[in-house]
Amino acid sequence: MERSSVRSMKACAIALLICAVLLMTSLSGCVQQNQTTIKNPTTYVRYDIGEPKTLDPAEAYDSASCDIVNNMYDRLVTYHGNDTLHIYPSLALNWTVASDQLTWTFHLRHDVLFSNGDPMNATDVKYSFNRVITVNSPDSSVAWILEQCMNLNSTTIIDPYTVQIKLTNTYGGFLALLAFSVASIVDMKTVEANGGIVANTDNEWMKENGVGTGPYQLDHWTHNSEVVLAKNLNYWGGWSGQHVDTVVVKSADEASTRILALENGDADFAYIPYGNLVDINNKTGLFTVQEPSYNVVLGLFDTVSSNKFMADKEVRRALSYAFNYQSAIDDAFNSYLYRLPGCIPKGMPYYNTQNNGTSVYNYNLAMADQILNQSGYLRDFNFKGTYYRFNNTAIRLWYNSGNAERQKMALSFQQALTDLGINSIVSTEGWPQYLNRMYHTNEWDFMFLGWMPDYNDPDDYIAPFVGSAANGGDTFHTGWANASVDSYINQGKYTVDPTARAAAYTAAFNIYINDPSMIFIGQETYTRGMRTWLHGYSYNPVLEYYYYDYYKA
Amino acid sequence: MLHLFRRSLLSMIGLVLILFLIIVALFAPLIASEHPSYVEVQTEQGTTRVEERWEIHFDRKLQSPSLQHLFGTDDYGRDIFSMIVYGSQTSLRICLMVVIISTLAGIILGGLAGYFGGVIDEVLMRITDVFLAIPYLILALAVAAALGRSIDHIMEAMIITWWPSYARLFRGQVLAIREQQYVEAARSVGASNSRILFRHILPNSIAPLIVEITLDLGAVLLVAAGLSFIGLGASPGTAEWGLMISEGRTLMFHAWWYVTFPGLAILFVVLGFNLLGDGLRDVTDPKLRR
Amino acid sequence: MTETPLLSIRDLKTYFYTYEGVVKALEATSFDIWKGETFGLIGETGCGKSVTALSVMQLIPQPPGRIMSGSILFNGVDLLKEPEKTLQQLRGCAISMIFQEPMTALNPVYNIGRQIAEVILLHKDLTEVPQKNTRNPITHRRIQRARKKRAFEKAIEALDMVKISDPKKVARQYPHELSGGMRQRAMIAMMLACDPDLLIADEPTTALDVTVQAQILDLMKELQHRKGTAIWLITHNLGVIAEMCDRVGVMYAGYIVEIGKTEKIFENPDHPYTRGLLRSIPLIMEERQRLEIIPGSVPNLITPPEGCRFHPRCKYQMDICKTCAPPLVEVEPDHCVACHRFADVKYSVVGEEEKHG
Amino acid sequence: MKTWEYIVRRLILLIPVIIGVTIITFTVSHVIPADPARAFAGGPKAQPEAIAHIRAELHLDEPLWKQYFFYLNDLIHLNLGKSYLENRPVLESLRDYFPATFELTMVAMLIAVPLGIIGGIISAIKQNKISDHFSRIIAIVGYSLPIFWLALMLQYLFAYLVPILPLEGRLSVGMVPPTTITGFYVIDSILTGNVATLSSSLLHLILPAFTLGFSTLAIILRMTRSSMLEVMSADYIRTARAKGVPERKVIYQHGLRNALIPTLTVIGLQFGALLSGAVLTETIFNWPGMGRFAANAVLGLDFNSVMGFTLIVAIIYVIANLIVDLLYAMVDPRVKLGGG
Repeated sequence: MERSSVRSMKACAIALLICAVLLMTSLSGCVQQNQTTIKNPTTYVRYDIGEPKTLDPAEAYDSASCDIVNNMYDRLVTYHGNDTLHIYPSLALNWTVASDQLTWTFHLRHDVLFSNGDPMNATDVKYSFNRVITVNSPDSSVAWILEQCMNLNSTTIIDPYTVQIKLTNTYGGFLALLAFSVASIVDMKTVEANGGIVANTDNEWMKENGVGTGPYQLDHWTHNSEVVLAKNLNYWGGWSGQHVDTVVVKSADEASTRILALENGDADFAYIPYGNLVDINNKTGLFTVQEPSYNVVLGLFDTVSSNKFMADKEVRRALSYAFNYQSAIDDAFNSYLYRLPGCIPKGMPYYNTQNNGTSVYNYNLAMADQILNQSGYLRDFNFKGTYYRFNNTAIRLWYNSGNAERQKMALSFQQALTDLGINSIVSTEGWPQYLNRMYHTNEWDFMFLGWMPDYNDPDDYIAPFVGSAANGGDTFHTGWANASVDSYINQGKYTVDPTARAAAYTAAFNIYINDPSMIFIGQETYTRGMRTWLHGYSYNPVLEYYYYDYYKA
Repeated sequence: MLHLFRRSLLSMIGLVLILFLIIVALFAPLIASEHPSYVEVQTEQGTTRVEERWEIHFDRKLQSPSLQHLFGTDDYGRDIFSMIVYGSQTSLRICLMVVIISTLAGIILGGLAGYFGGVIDEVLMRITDVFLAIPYLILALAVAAALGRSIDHIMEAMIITWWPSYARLFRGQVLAIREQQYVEAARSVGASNSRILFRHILPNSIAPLIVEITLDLGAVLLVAAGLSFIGLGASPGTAEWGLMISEGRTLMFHAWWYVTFPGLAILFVVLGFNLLGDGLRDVTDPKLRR
Repeated sequence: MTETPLLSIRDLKTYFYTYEGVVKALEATSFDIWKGETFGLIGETGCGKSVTALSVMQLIPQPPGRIMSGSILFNGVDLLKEPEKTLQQLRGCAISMIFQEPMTALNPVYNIGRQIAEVILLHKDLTEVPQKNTRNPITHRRIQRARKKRAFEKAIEALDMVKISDPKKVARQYPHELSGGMRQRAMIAMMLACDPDLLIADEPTTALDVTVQAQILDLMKELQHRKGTAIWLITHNLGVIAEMCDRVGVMYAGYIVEIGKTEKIFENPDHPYTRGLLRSIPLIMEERQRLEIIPGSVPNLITPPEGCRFHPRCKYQMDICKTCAPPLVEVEPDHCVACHRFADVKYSVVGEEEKHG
Repeated sequence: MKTWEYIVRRLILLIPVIIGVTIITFTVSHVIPADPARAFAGGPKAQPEAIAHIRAELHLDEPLWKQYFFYLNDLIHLNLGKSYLENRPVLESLRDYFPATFELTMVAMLIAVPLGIIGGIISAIKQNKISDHFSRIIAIVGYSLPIFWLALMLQYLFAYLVPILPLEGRLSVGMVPPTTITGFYVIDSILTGNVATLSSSLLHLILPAFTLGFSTLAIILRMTRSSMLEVMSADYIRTARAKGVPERKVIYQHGLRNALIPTLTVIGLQFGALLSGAVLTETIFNWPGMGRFAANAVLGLDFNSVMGFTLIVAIIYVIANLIVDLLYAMVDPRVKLGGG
């Protein structure tokens, strides 16, 4: 056999190996040096999960879409920094409201250009609002936000820089509504050139393109990968001062990828799951953003479950005592959770109407045991020497798959139920199946769910949570209904008098907390990982990201 | 043949690994330091099944390996060593069930197609074409998503994706052997179809199949782990290696042991099956011997 | 005969190192082949004929095979001491070999013409075409193409030479499209394309029909006549030997046991094995009642019998046969035998017949 | 049979495969008791009108067989429907993701096939030597490693500990993709002469392609080794040596071409495996490809996307097998197209 061919092959392999090693060491050397300096100094990079569904303000409803829309477009009014309580001028320099609380007049800025150079004036404003209402996005139905108090006749052009809006009904949150992404001002000429307005149909062009007056314009969107925004040179706010020139929002499904990106400096900002915040805590160059949020975590009871005992409020009370709240806070959420006493989260008005903010239920198996025994649910079924209640019927605990926190709470709840002599099954399924179970079946007894605010008012919590289906509530199909609670909710909603509102919410609380349709577990802390070289960031739950404020140093 | 096998170091390592797996699975209650409880529960279909449950001790979660917890604890405070030991039972069960059932299906269908040919063959081959044209992971994913999350369903999903390749393999074998002289001879003396199939064709075509089966036993574990990774694995709370890896992977930066030990367990078992399969192939295929 | 033999094998020893043990395939094999002659090597299957041929070609699979010692002088050059490069130049050019299985000995993925042309390209000058390597890759490629074309034409000529009726067509056909006889013809064409000095034919006709066998043998004879090639024919078919060979060697279990002129061996075999071999063949001309068989079978070469390797099967065995291997002795000019009792064998015809009678 | 005739006949076979594939995926994805419309419309916060709109578009209130025929009807008009997870036509999603996945799998193949074949040859001709053991161990480890585990480890090693390769994605942060001509970043970069995107896209391909190709490499290596061993002991190899052919030519011209025949089959089959592997690889390396899209679609019950994906893959599968069969006929003259 000829040896030379083999020998040369071997030589090739060795040469390749040496090359690889040399390349590695040389490259690692230069990268190590770069590590001390800021990566991509004029670019803001965020690694997040999920990606926008659309870039059209008339369709955007999910937070990823609204994020991009908020930065590409301006609205008449806006929020500043982390201030959620005050609304500031944006495209509107100032505004007046008539004494009837219905007629609002906005005076627009004169110097505003769209990113394509078109000037912005009152025509665009009227066009934008009427577009949202006419398109009435079939995919997201986000138009309901404007339709709460506006219709096609509401907006009137007084002069090119003055707009009058006449509301269909009084609405306290009107300005807040105008700060929402759906009220963004689009360029009439651009939209008309690209499909215009078709009633009840989303504009396909606007989904992936757009011309706005915002500080950034769309550079490119690679689906399932990244959205890149570049600075809008026509921006009326100007580019003096420190700003990032480019914004990159990446969608990365895998948590480890996001962590590594943050640690090696590719990412300036990243969504990190609670369980992984320990990885970035106390690391130089990294910072954990921690802010209170209005996101609440709930455990729902199906009061009309095929397991009949779930209809008994004593059973649900006992289960409320059997849930280990402290363990949920410490172990499932790594302490990034704040105990929630009732429907209304801390930070919102009327929080204190809920037993002064103190929880009624705490983890107390003895109490749960006592309630069940008193109600006649004794340990009656012998299975291998263990006595179970409910004739061994299992309570079905569900959570949606992939949610680590809920899985921990479910398995820990199951263990507590076993101690209490209640058999249970923990199951998980995908989100569409989970929703089907919740909304179309009674084959569940306990489910986890979260809720985020649409607007900053207790009514956005109490009505969907404990209002009856007949009263437009019961969003989670727990089947729970109480006429008195409904009337208190309506009182609270339509009264402007704070004391009366407080009284109504107190009364409602006292009823629903003793006949619980859900366990109020807690209120999540908003957490994100951030490089310390990123400046200008502040958390605003209503306007989560405003890149114009950011710079790296 | 046996001495050839014995001489091959790699094959012996494979054999030892698999024997070790079997021993661990058989004597799990003696080896593990902690044990799950088994609870009988009713399923939605009204049948009962026994569920494996591990006690949660949040007070000792994510402890690094120590004498008390050889492989550390997971984020539920469960002893990873014990879970791996008990997980060997699950893994072995998954491997064997999937491979045996899909082999049986493959033998029956592939045998029929290969032996009788004609329309049966054509139809069956088109069906296998259809199944093979869908990437197995996506098909298994879809089936598993439809059935719901549990080990049994994962096994069913994998059987559905696995049988067509066996049917093809076995059909090819039967086609080749059908033309052999001893089969002709049996046919000429009037042996019945079933006799020819079971007495002549089956024993002669099974040898290459066994090699394939051994190699696939490992592949099954990898696919199961892949399904767990995407989020459709064993039901939560059970000790299944794939599930443990997929749950531990996000915590690898501060709890390396959580993902490492189940990962090594899978690696060694799959390695074992593959080494064994390779060894068997070398022994049964005289052409590769010198 | 004063000139040197074309091929001279001396004490060739080839072992195979297998898992079961060391197979002592050849143990001190020696013989000569002269220019232009036809030498036959006979023996039972597994007695080392092919191993001898392959050792000469140095095509023993290594491992497990290994040529332990001895010398193979070809035109006075010891092949065992030559580097692989020289051997490659000799193979197919000076020494060619035809194999037993025409079905598998041709590469299934190349057409016949290409396979023949390959030998020609390797060993012939092809002076008609400029051969000089140029630096210019385009010119180089053009020359290569021209050489290939020329070699292919030569291959067609070679096919024509072996009396293939439509050589142009056959040259473009693949081995599986040809019959066994055609393949063997193609093989011969391939191996004779470079006019070798020695053609080793290892059972060239065994796998063929009887009628085809005769044609192939005739063809070989004719070509030998025309080109003066020495042929080393390996077979267990005594009829073929009788018809073709000038001299014949008999091999048993790695040893040459008898060697000499064909007529002498056939008429008067001196080794009990040769004798048994000759008697086990049905000959139409002779009217013999029953065929003889040699009892037993070829010994296991991992643990061969001590002494004469044939002794367990030999009717004439004595004590010396069990301990001492007999040397190859020239019993008459051009006739050597390796047997302690060749003299007894020679004159025992009657007694033997009696035993069987 | 003429080659083109054979190709047409094989392509006609696509139709039953496509129908079969659609039936299977349709049934499997539709029998699940689920409420995808509500999930697409935003979960618990979904507006009733939005849910109703989606249910009507998907014909979810019709019986299953009718839904299937609605789908088939759309399919005949080359309308793959709308992807609700992506909020755009499935065809557009596939147009975006297919080149990404194809580029990845092709590069994985380009890594796996030559390395696998060379490794197999070295292993075979150096049987039982160190290099043989080395490549066999690589092969065995290659198909014993969970692919996502390998991906995570490579990421950790080469993008974090020794940061020489990019962590994820197809291009460097914020880099504008080359003008879309083919959708393959590498090819588009070359066509547009964009050196920056070319080098960036090549660098970004290394880790995911290696991860994806590793098990394929192992399988090809093993296959080549065993068939090479078999071939090198064949009679025609002895003939070639007897002809005086130099050993290198014996191995590469006579041995390899014959040994490649079984390897070709494996390479054809590996295409399917690669697409499965792409699901995991793409998720970890954040590669905007079809695998990740398909996995998300299956989990999110985005029927149209699942169907569109399986259709494309079925077509690829059939075409890949066709190409393999054609190559087969090219490499092995004994194979007749359309026979057997």
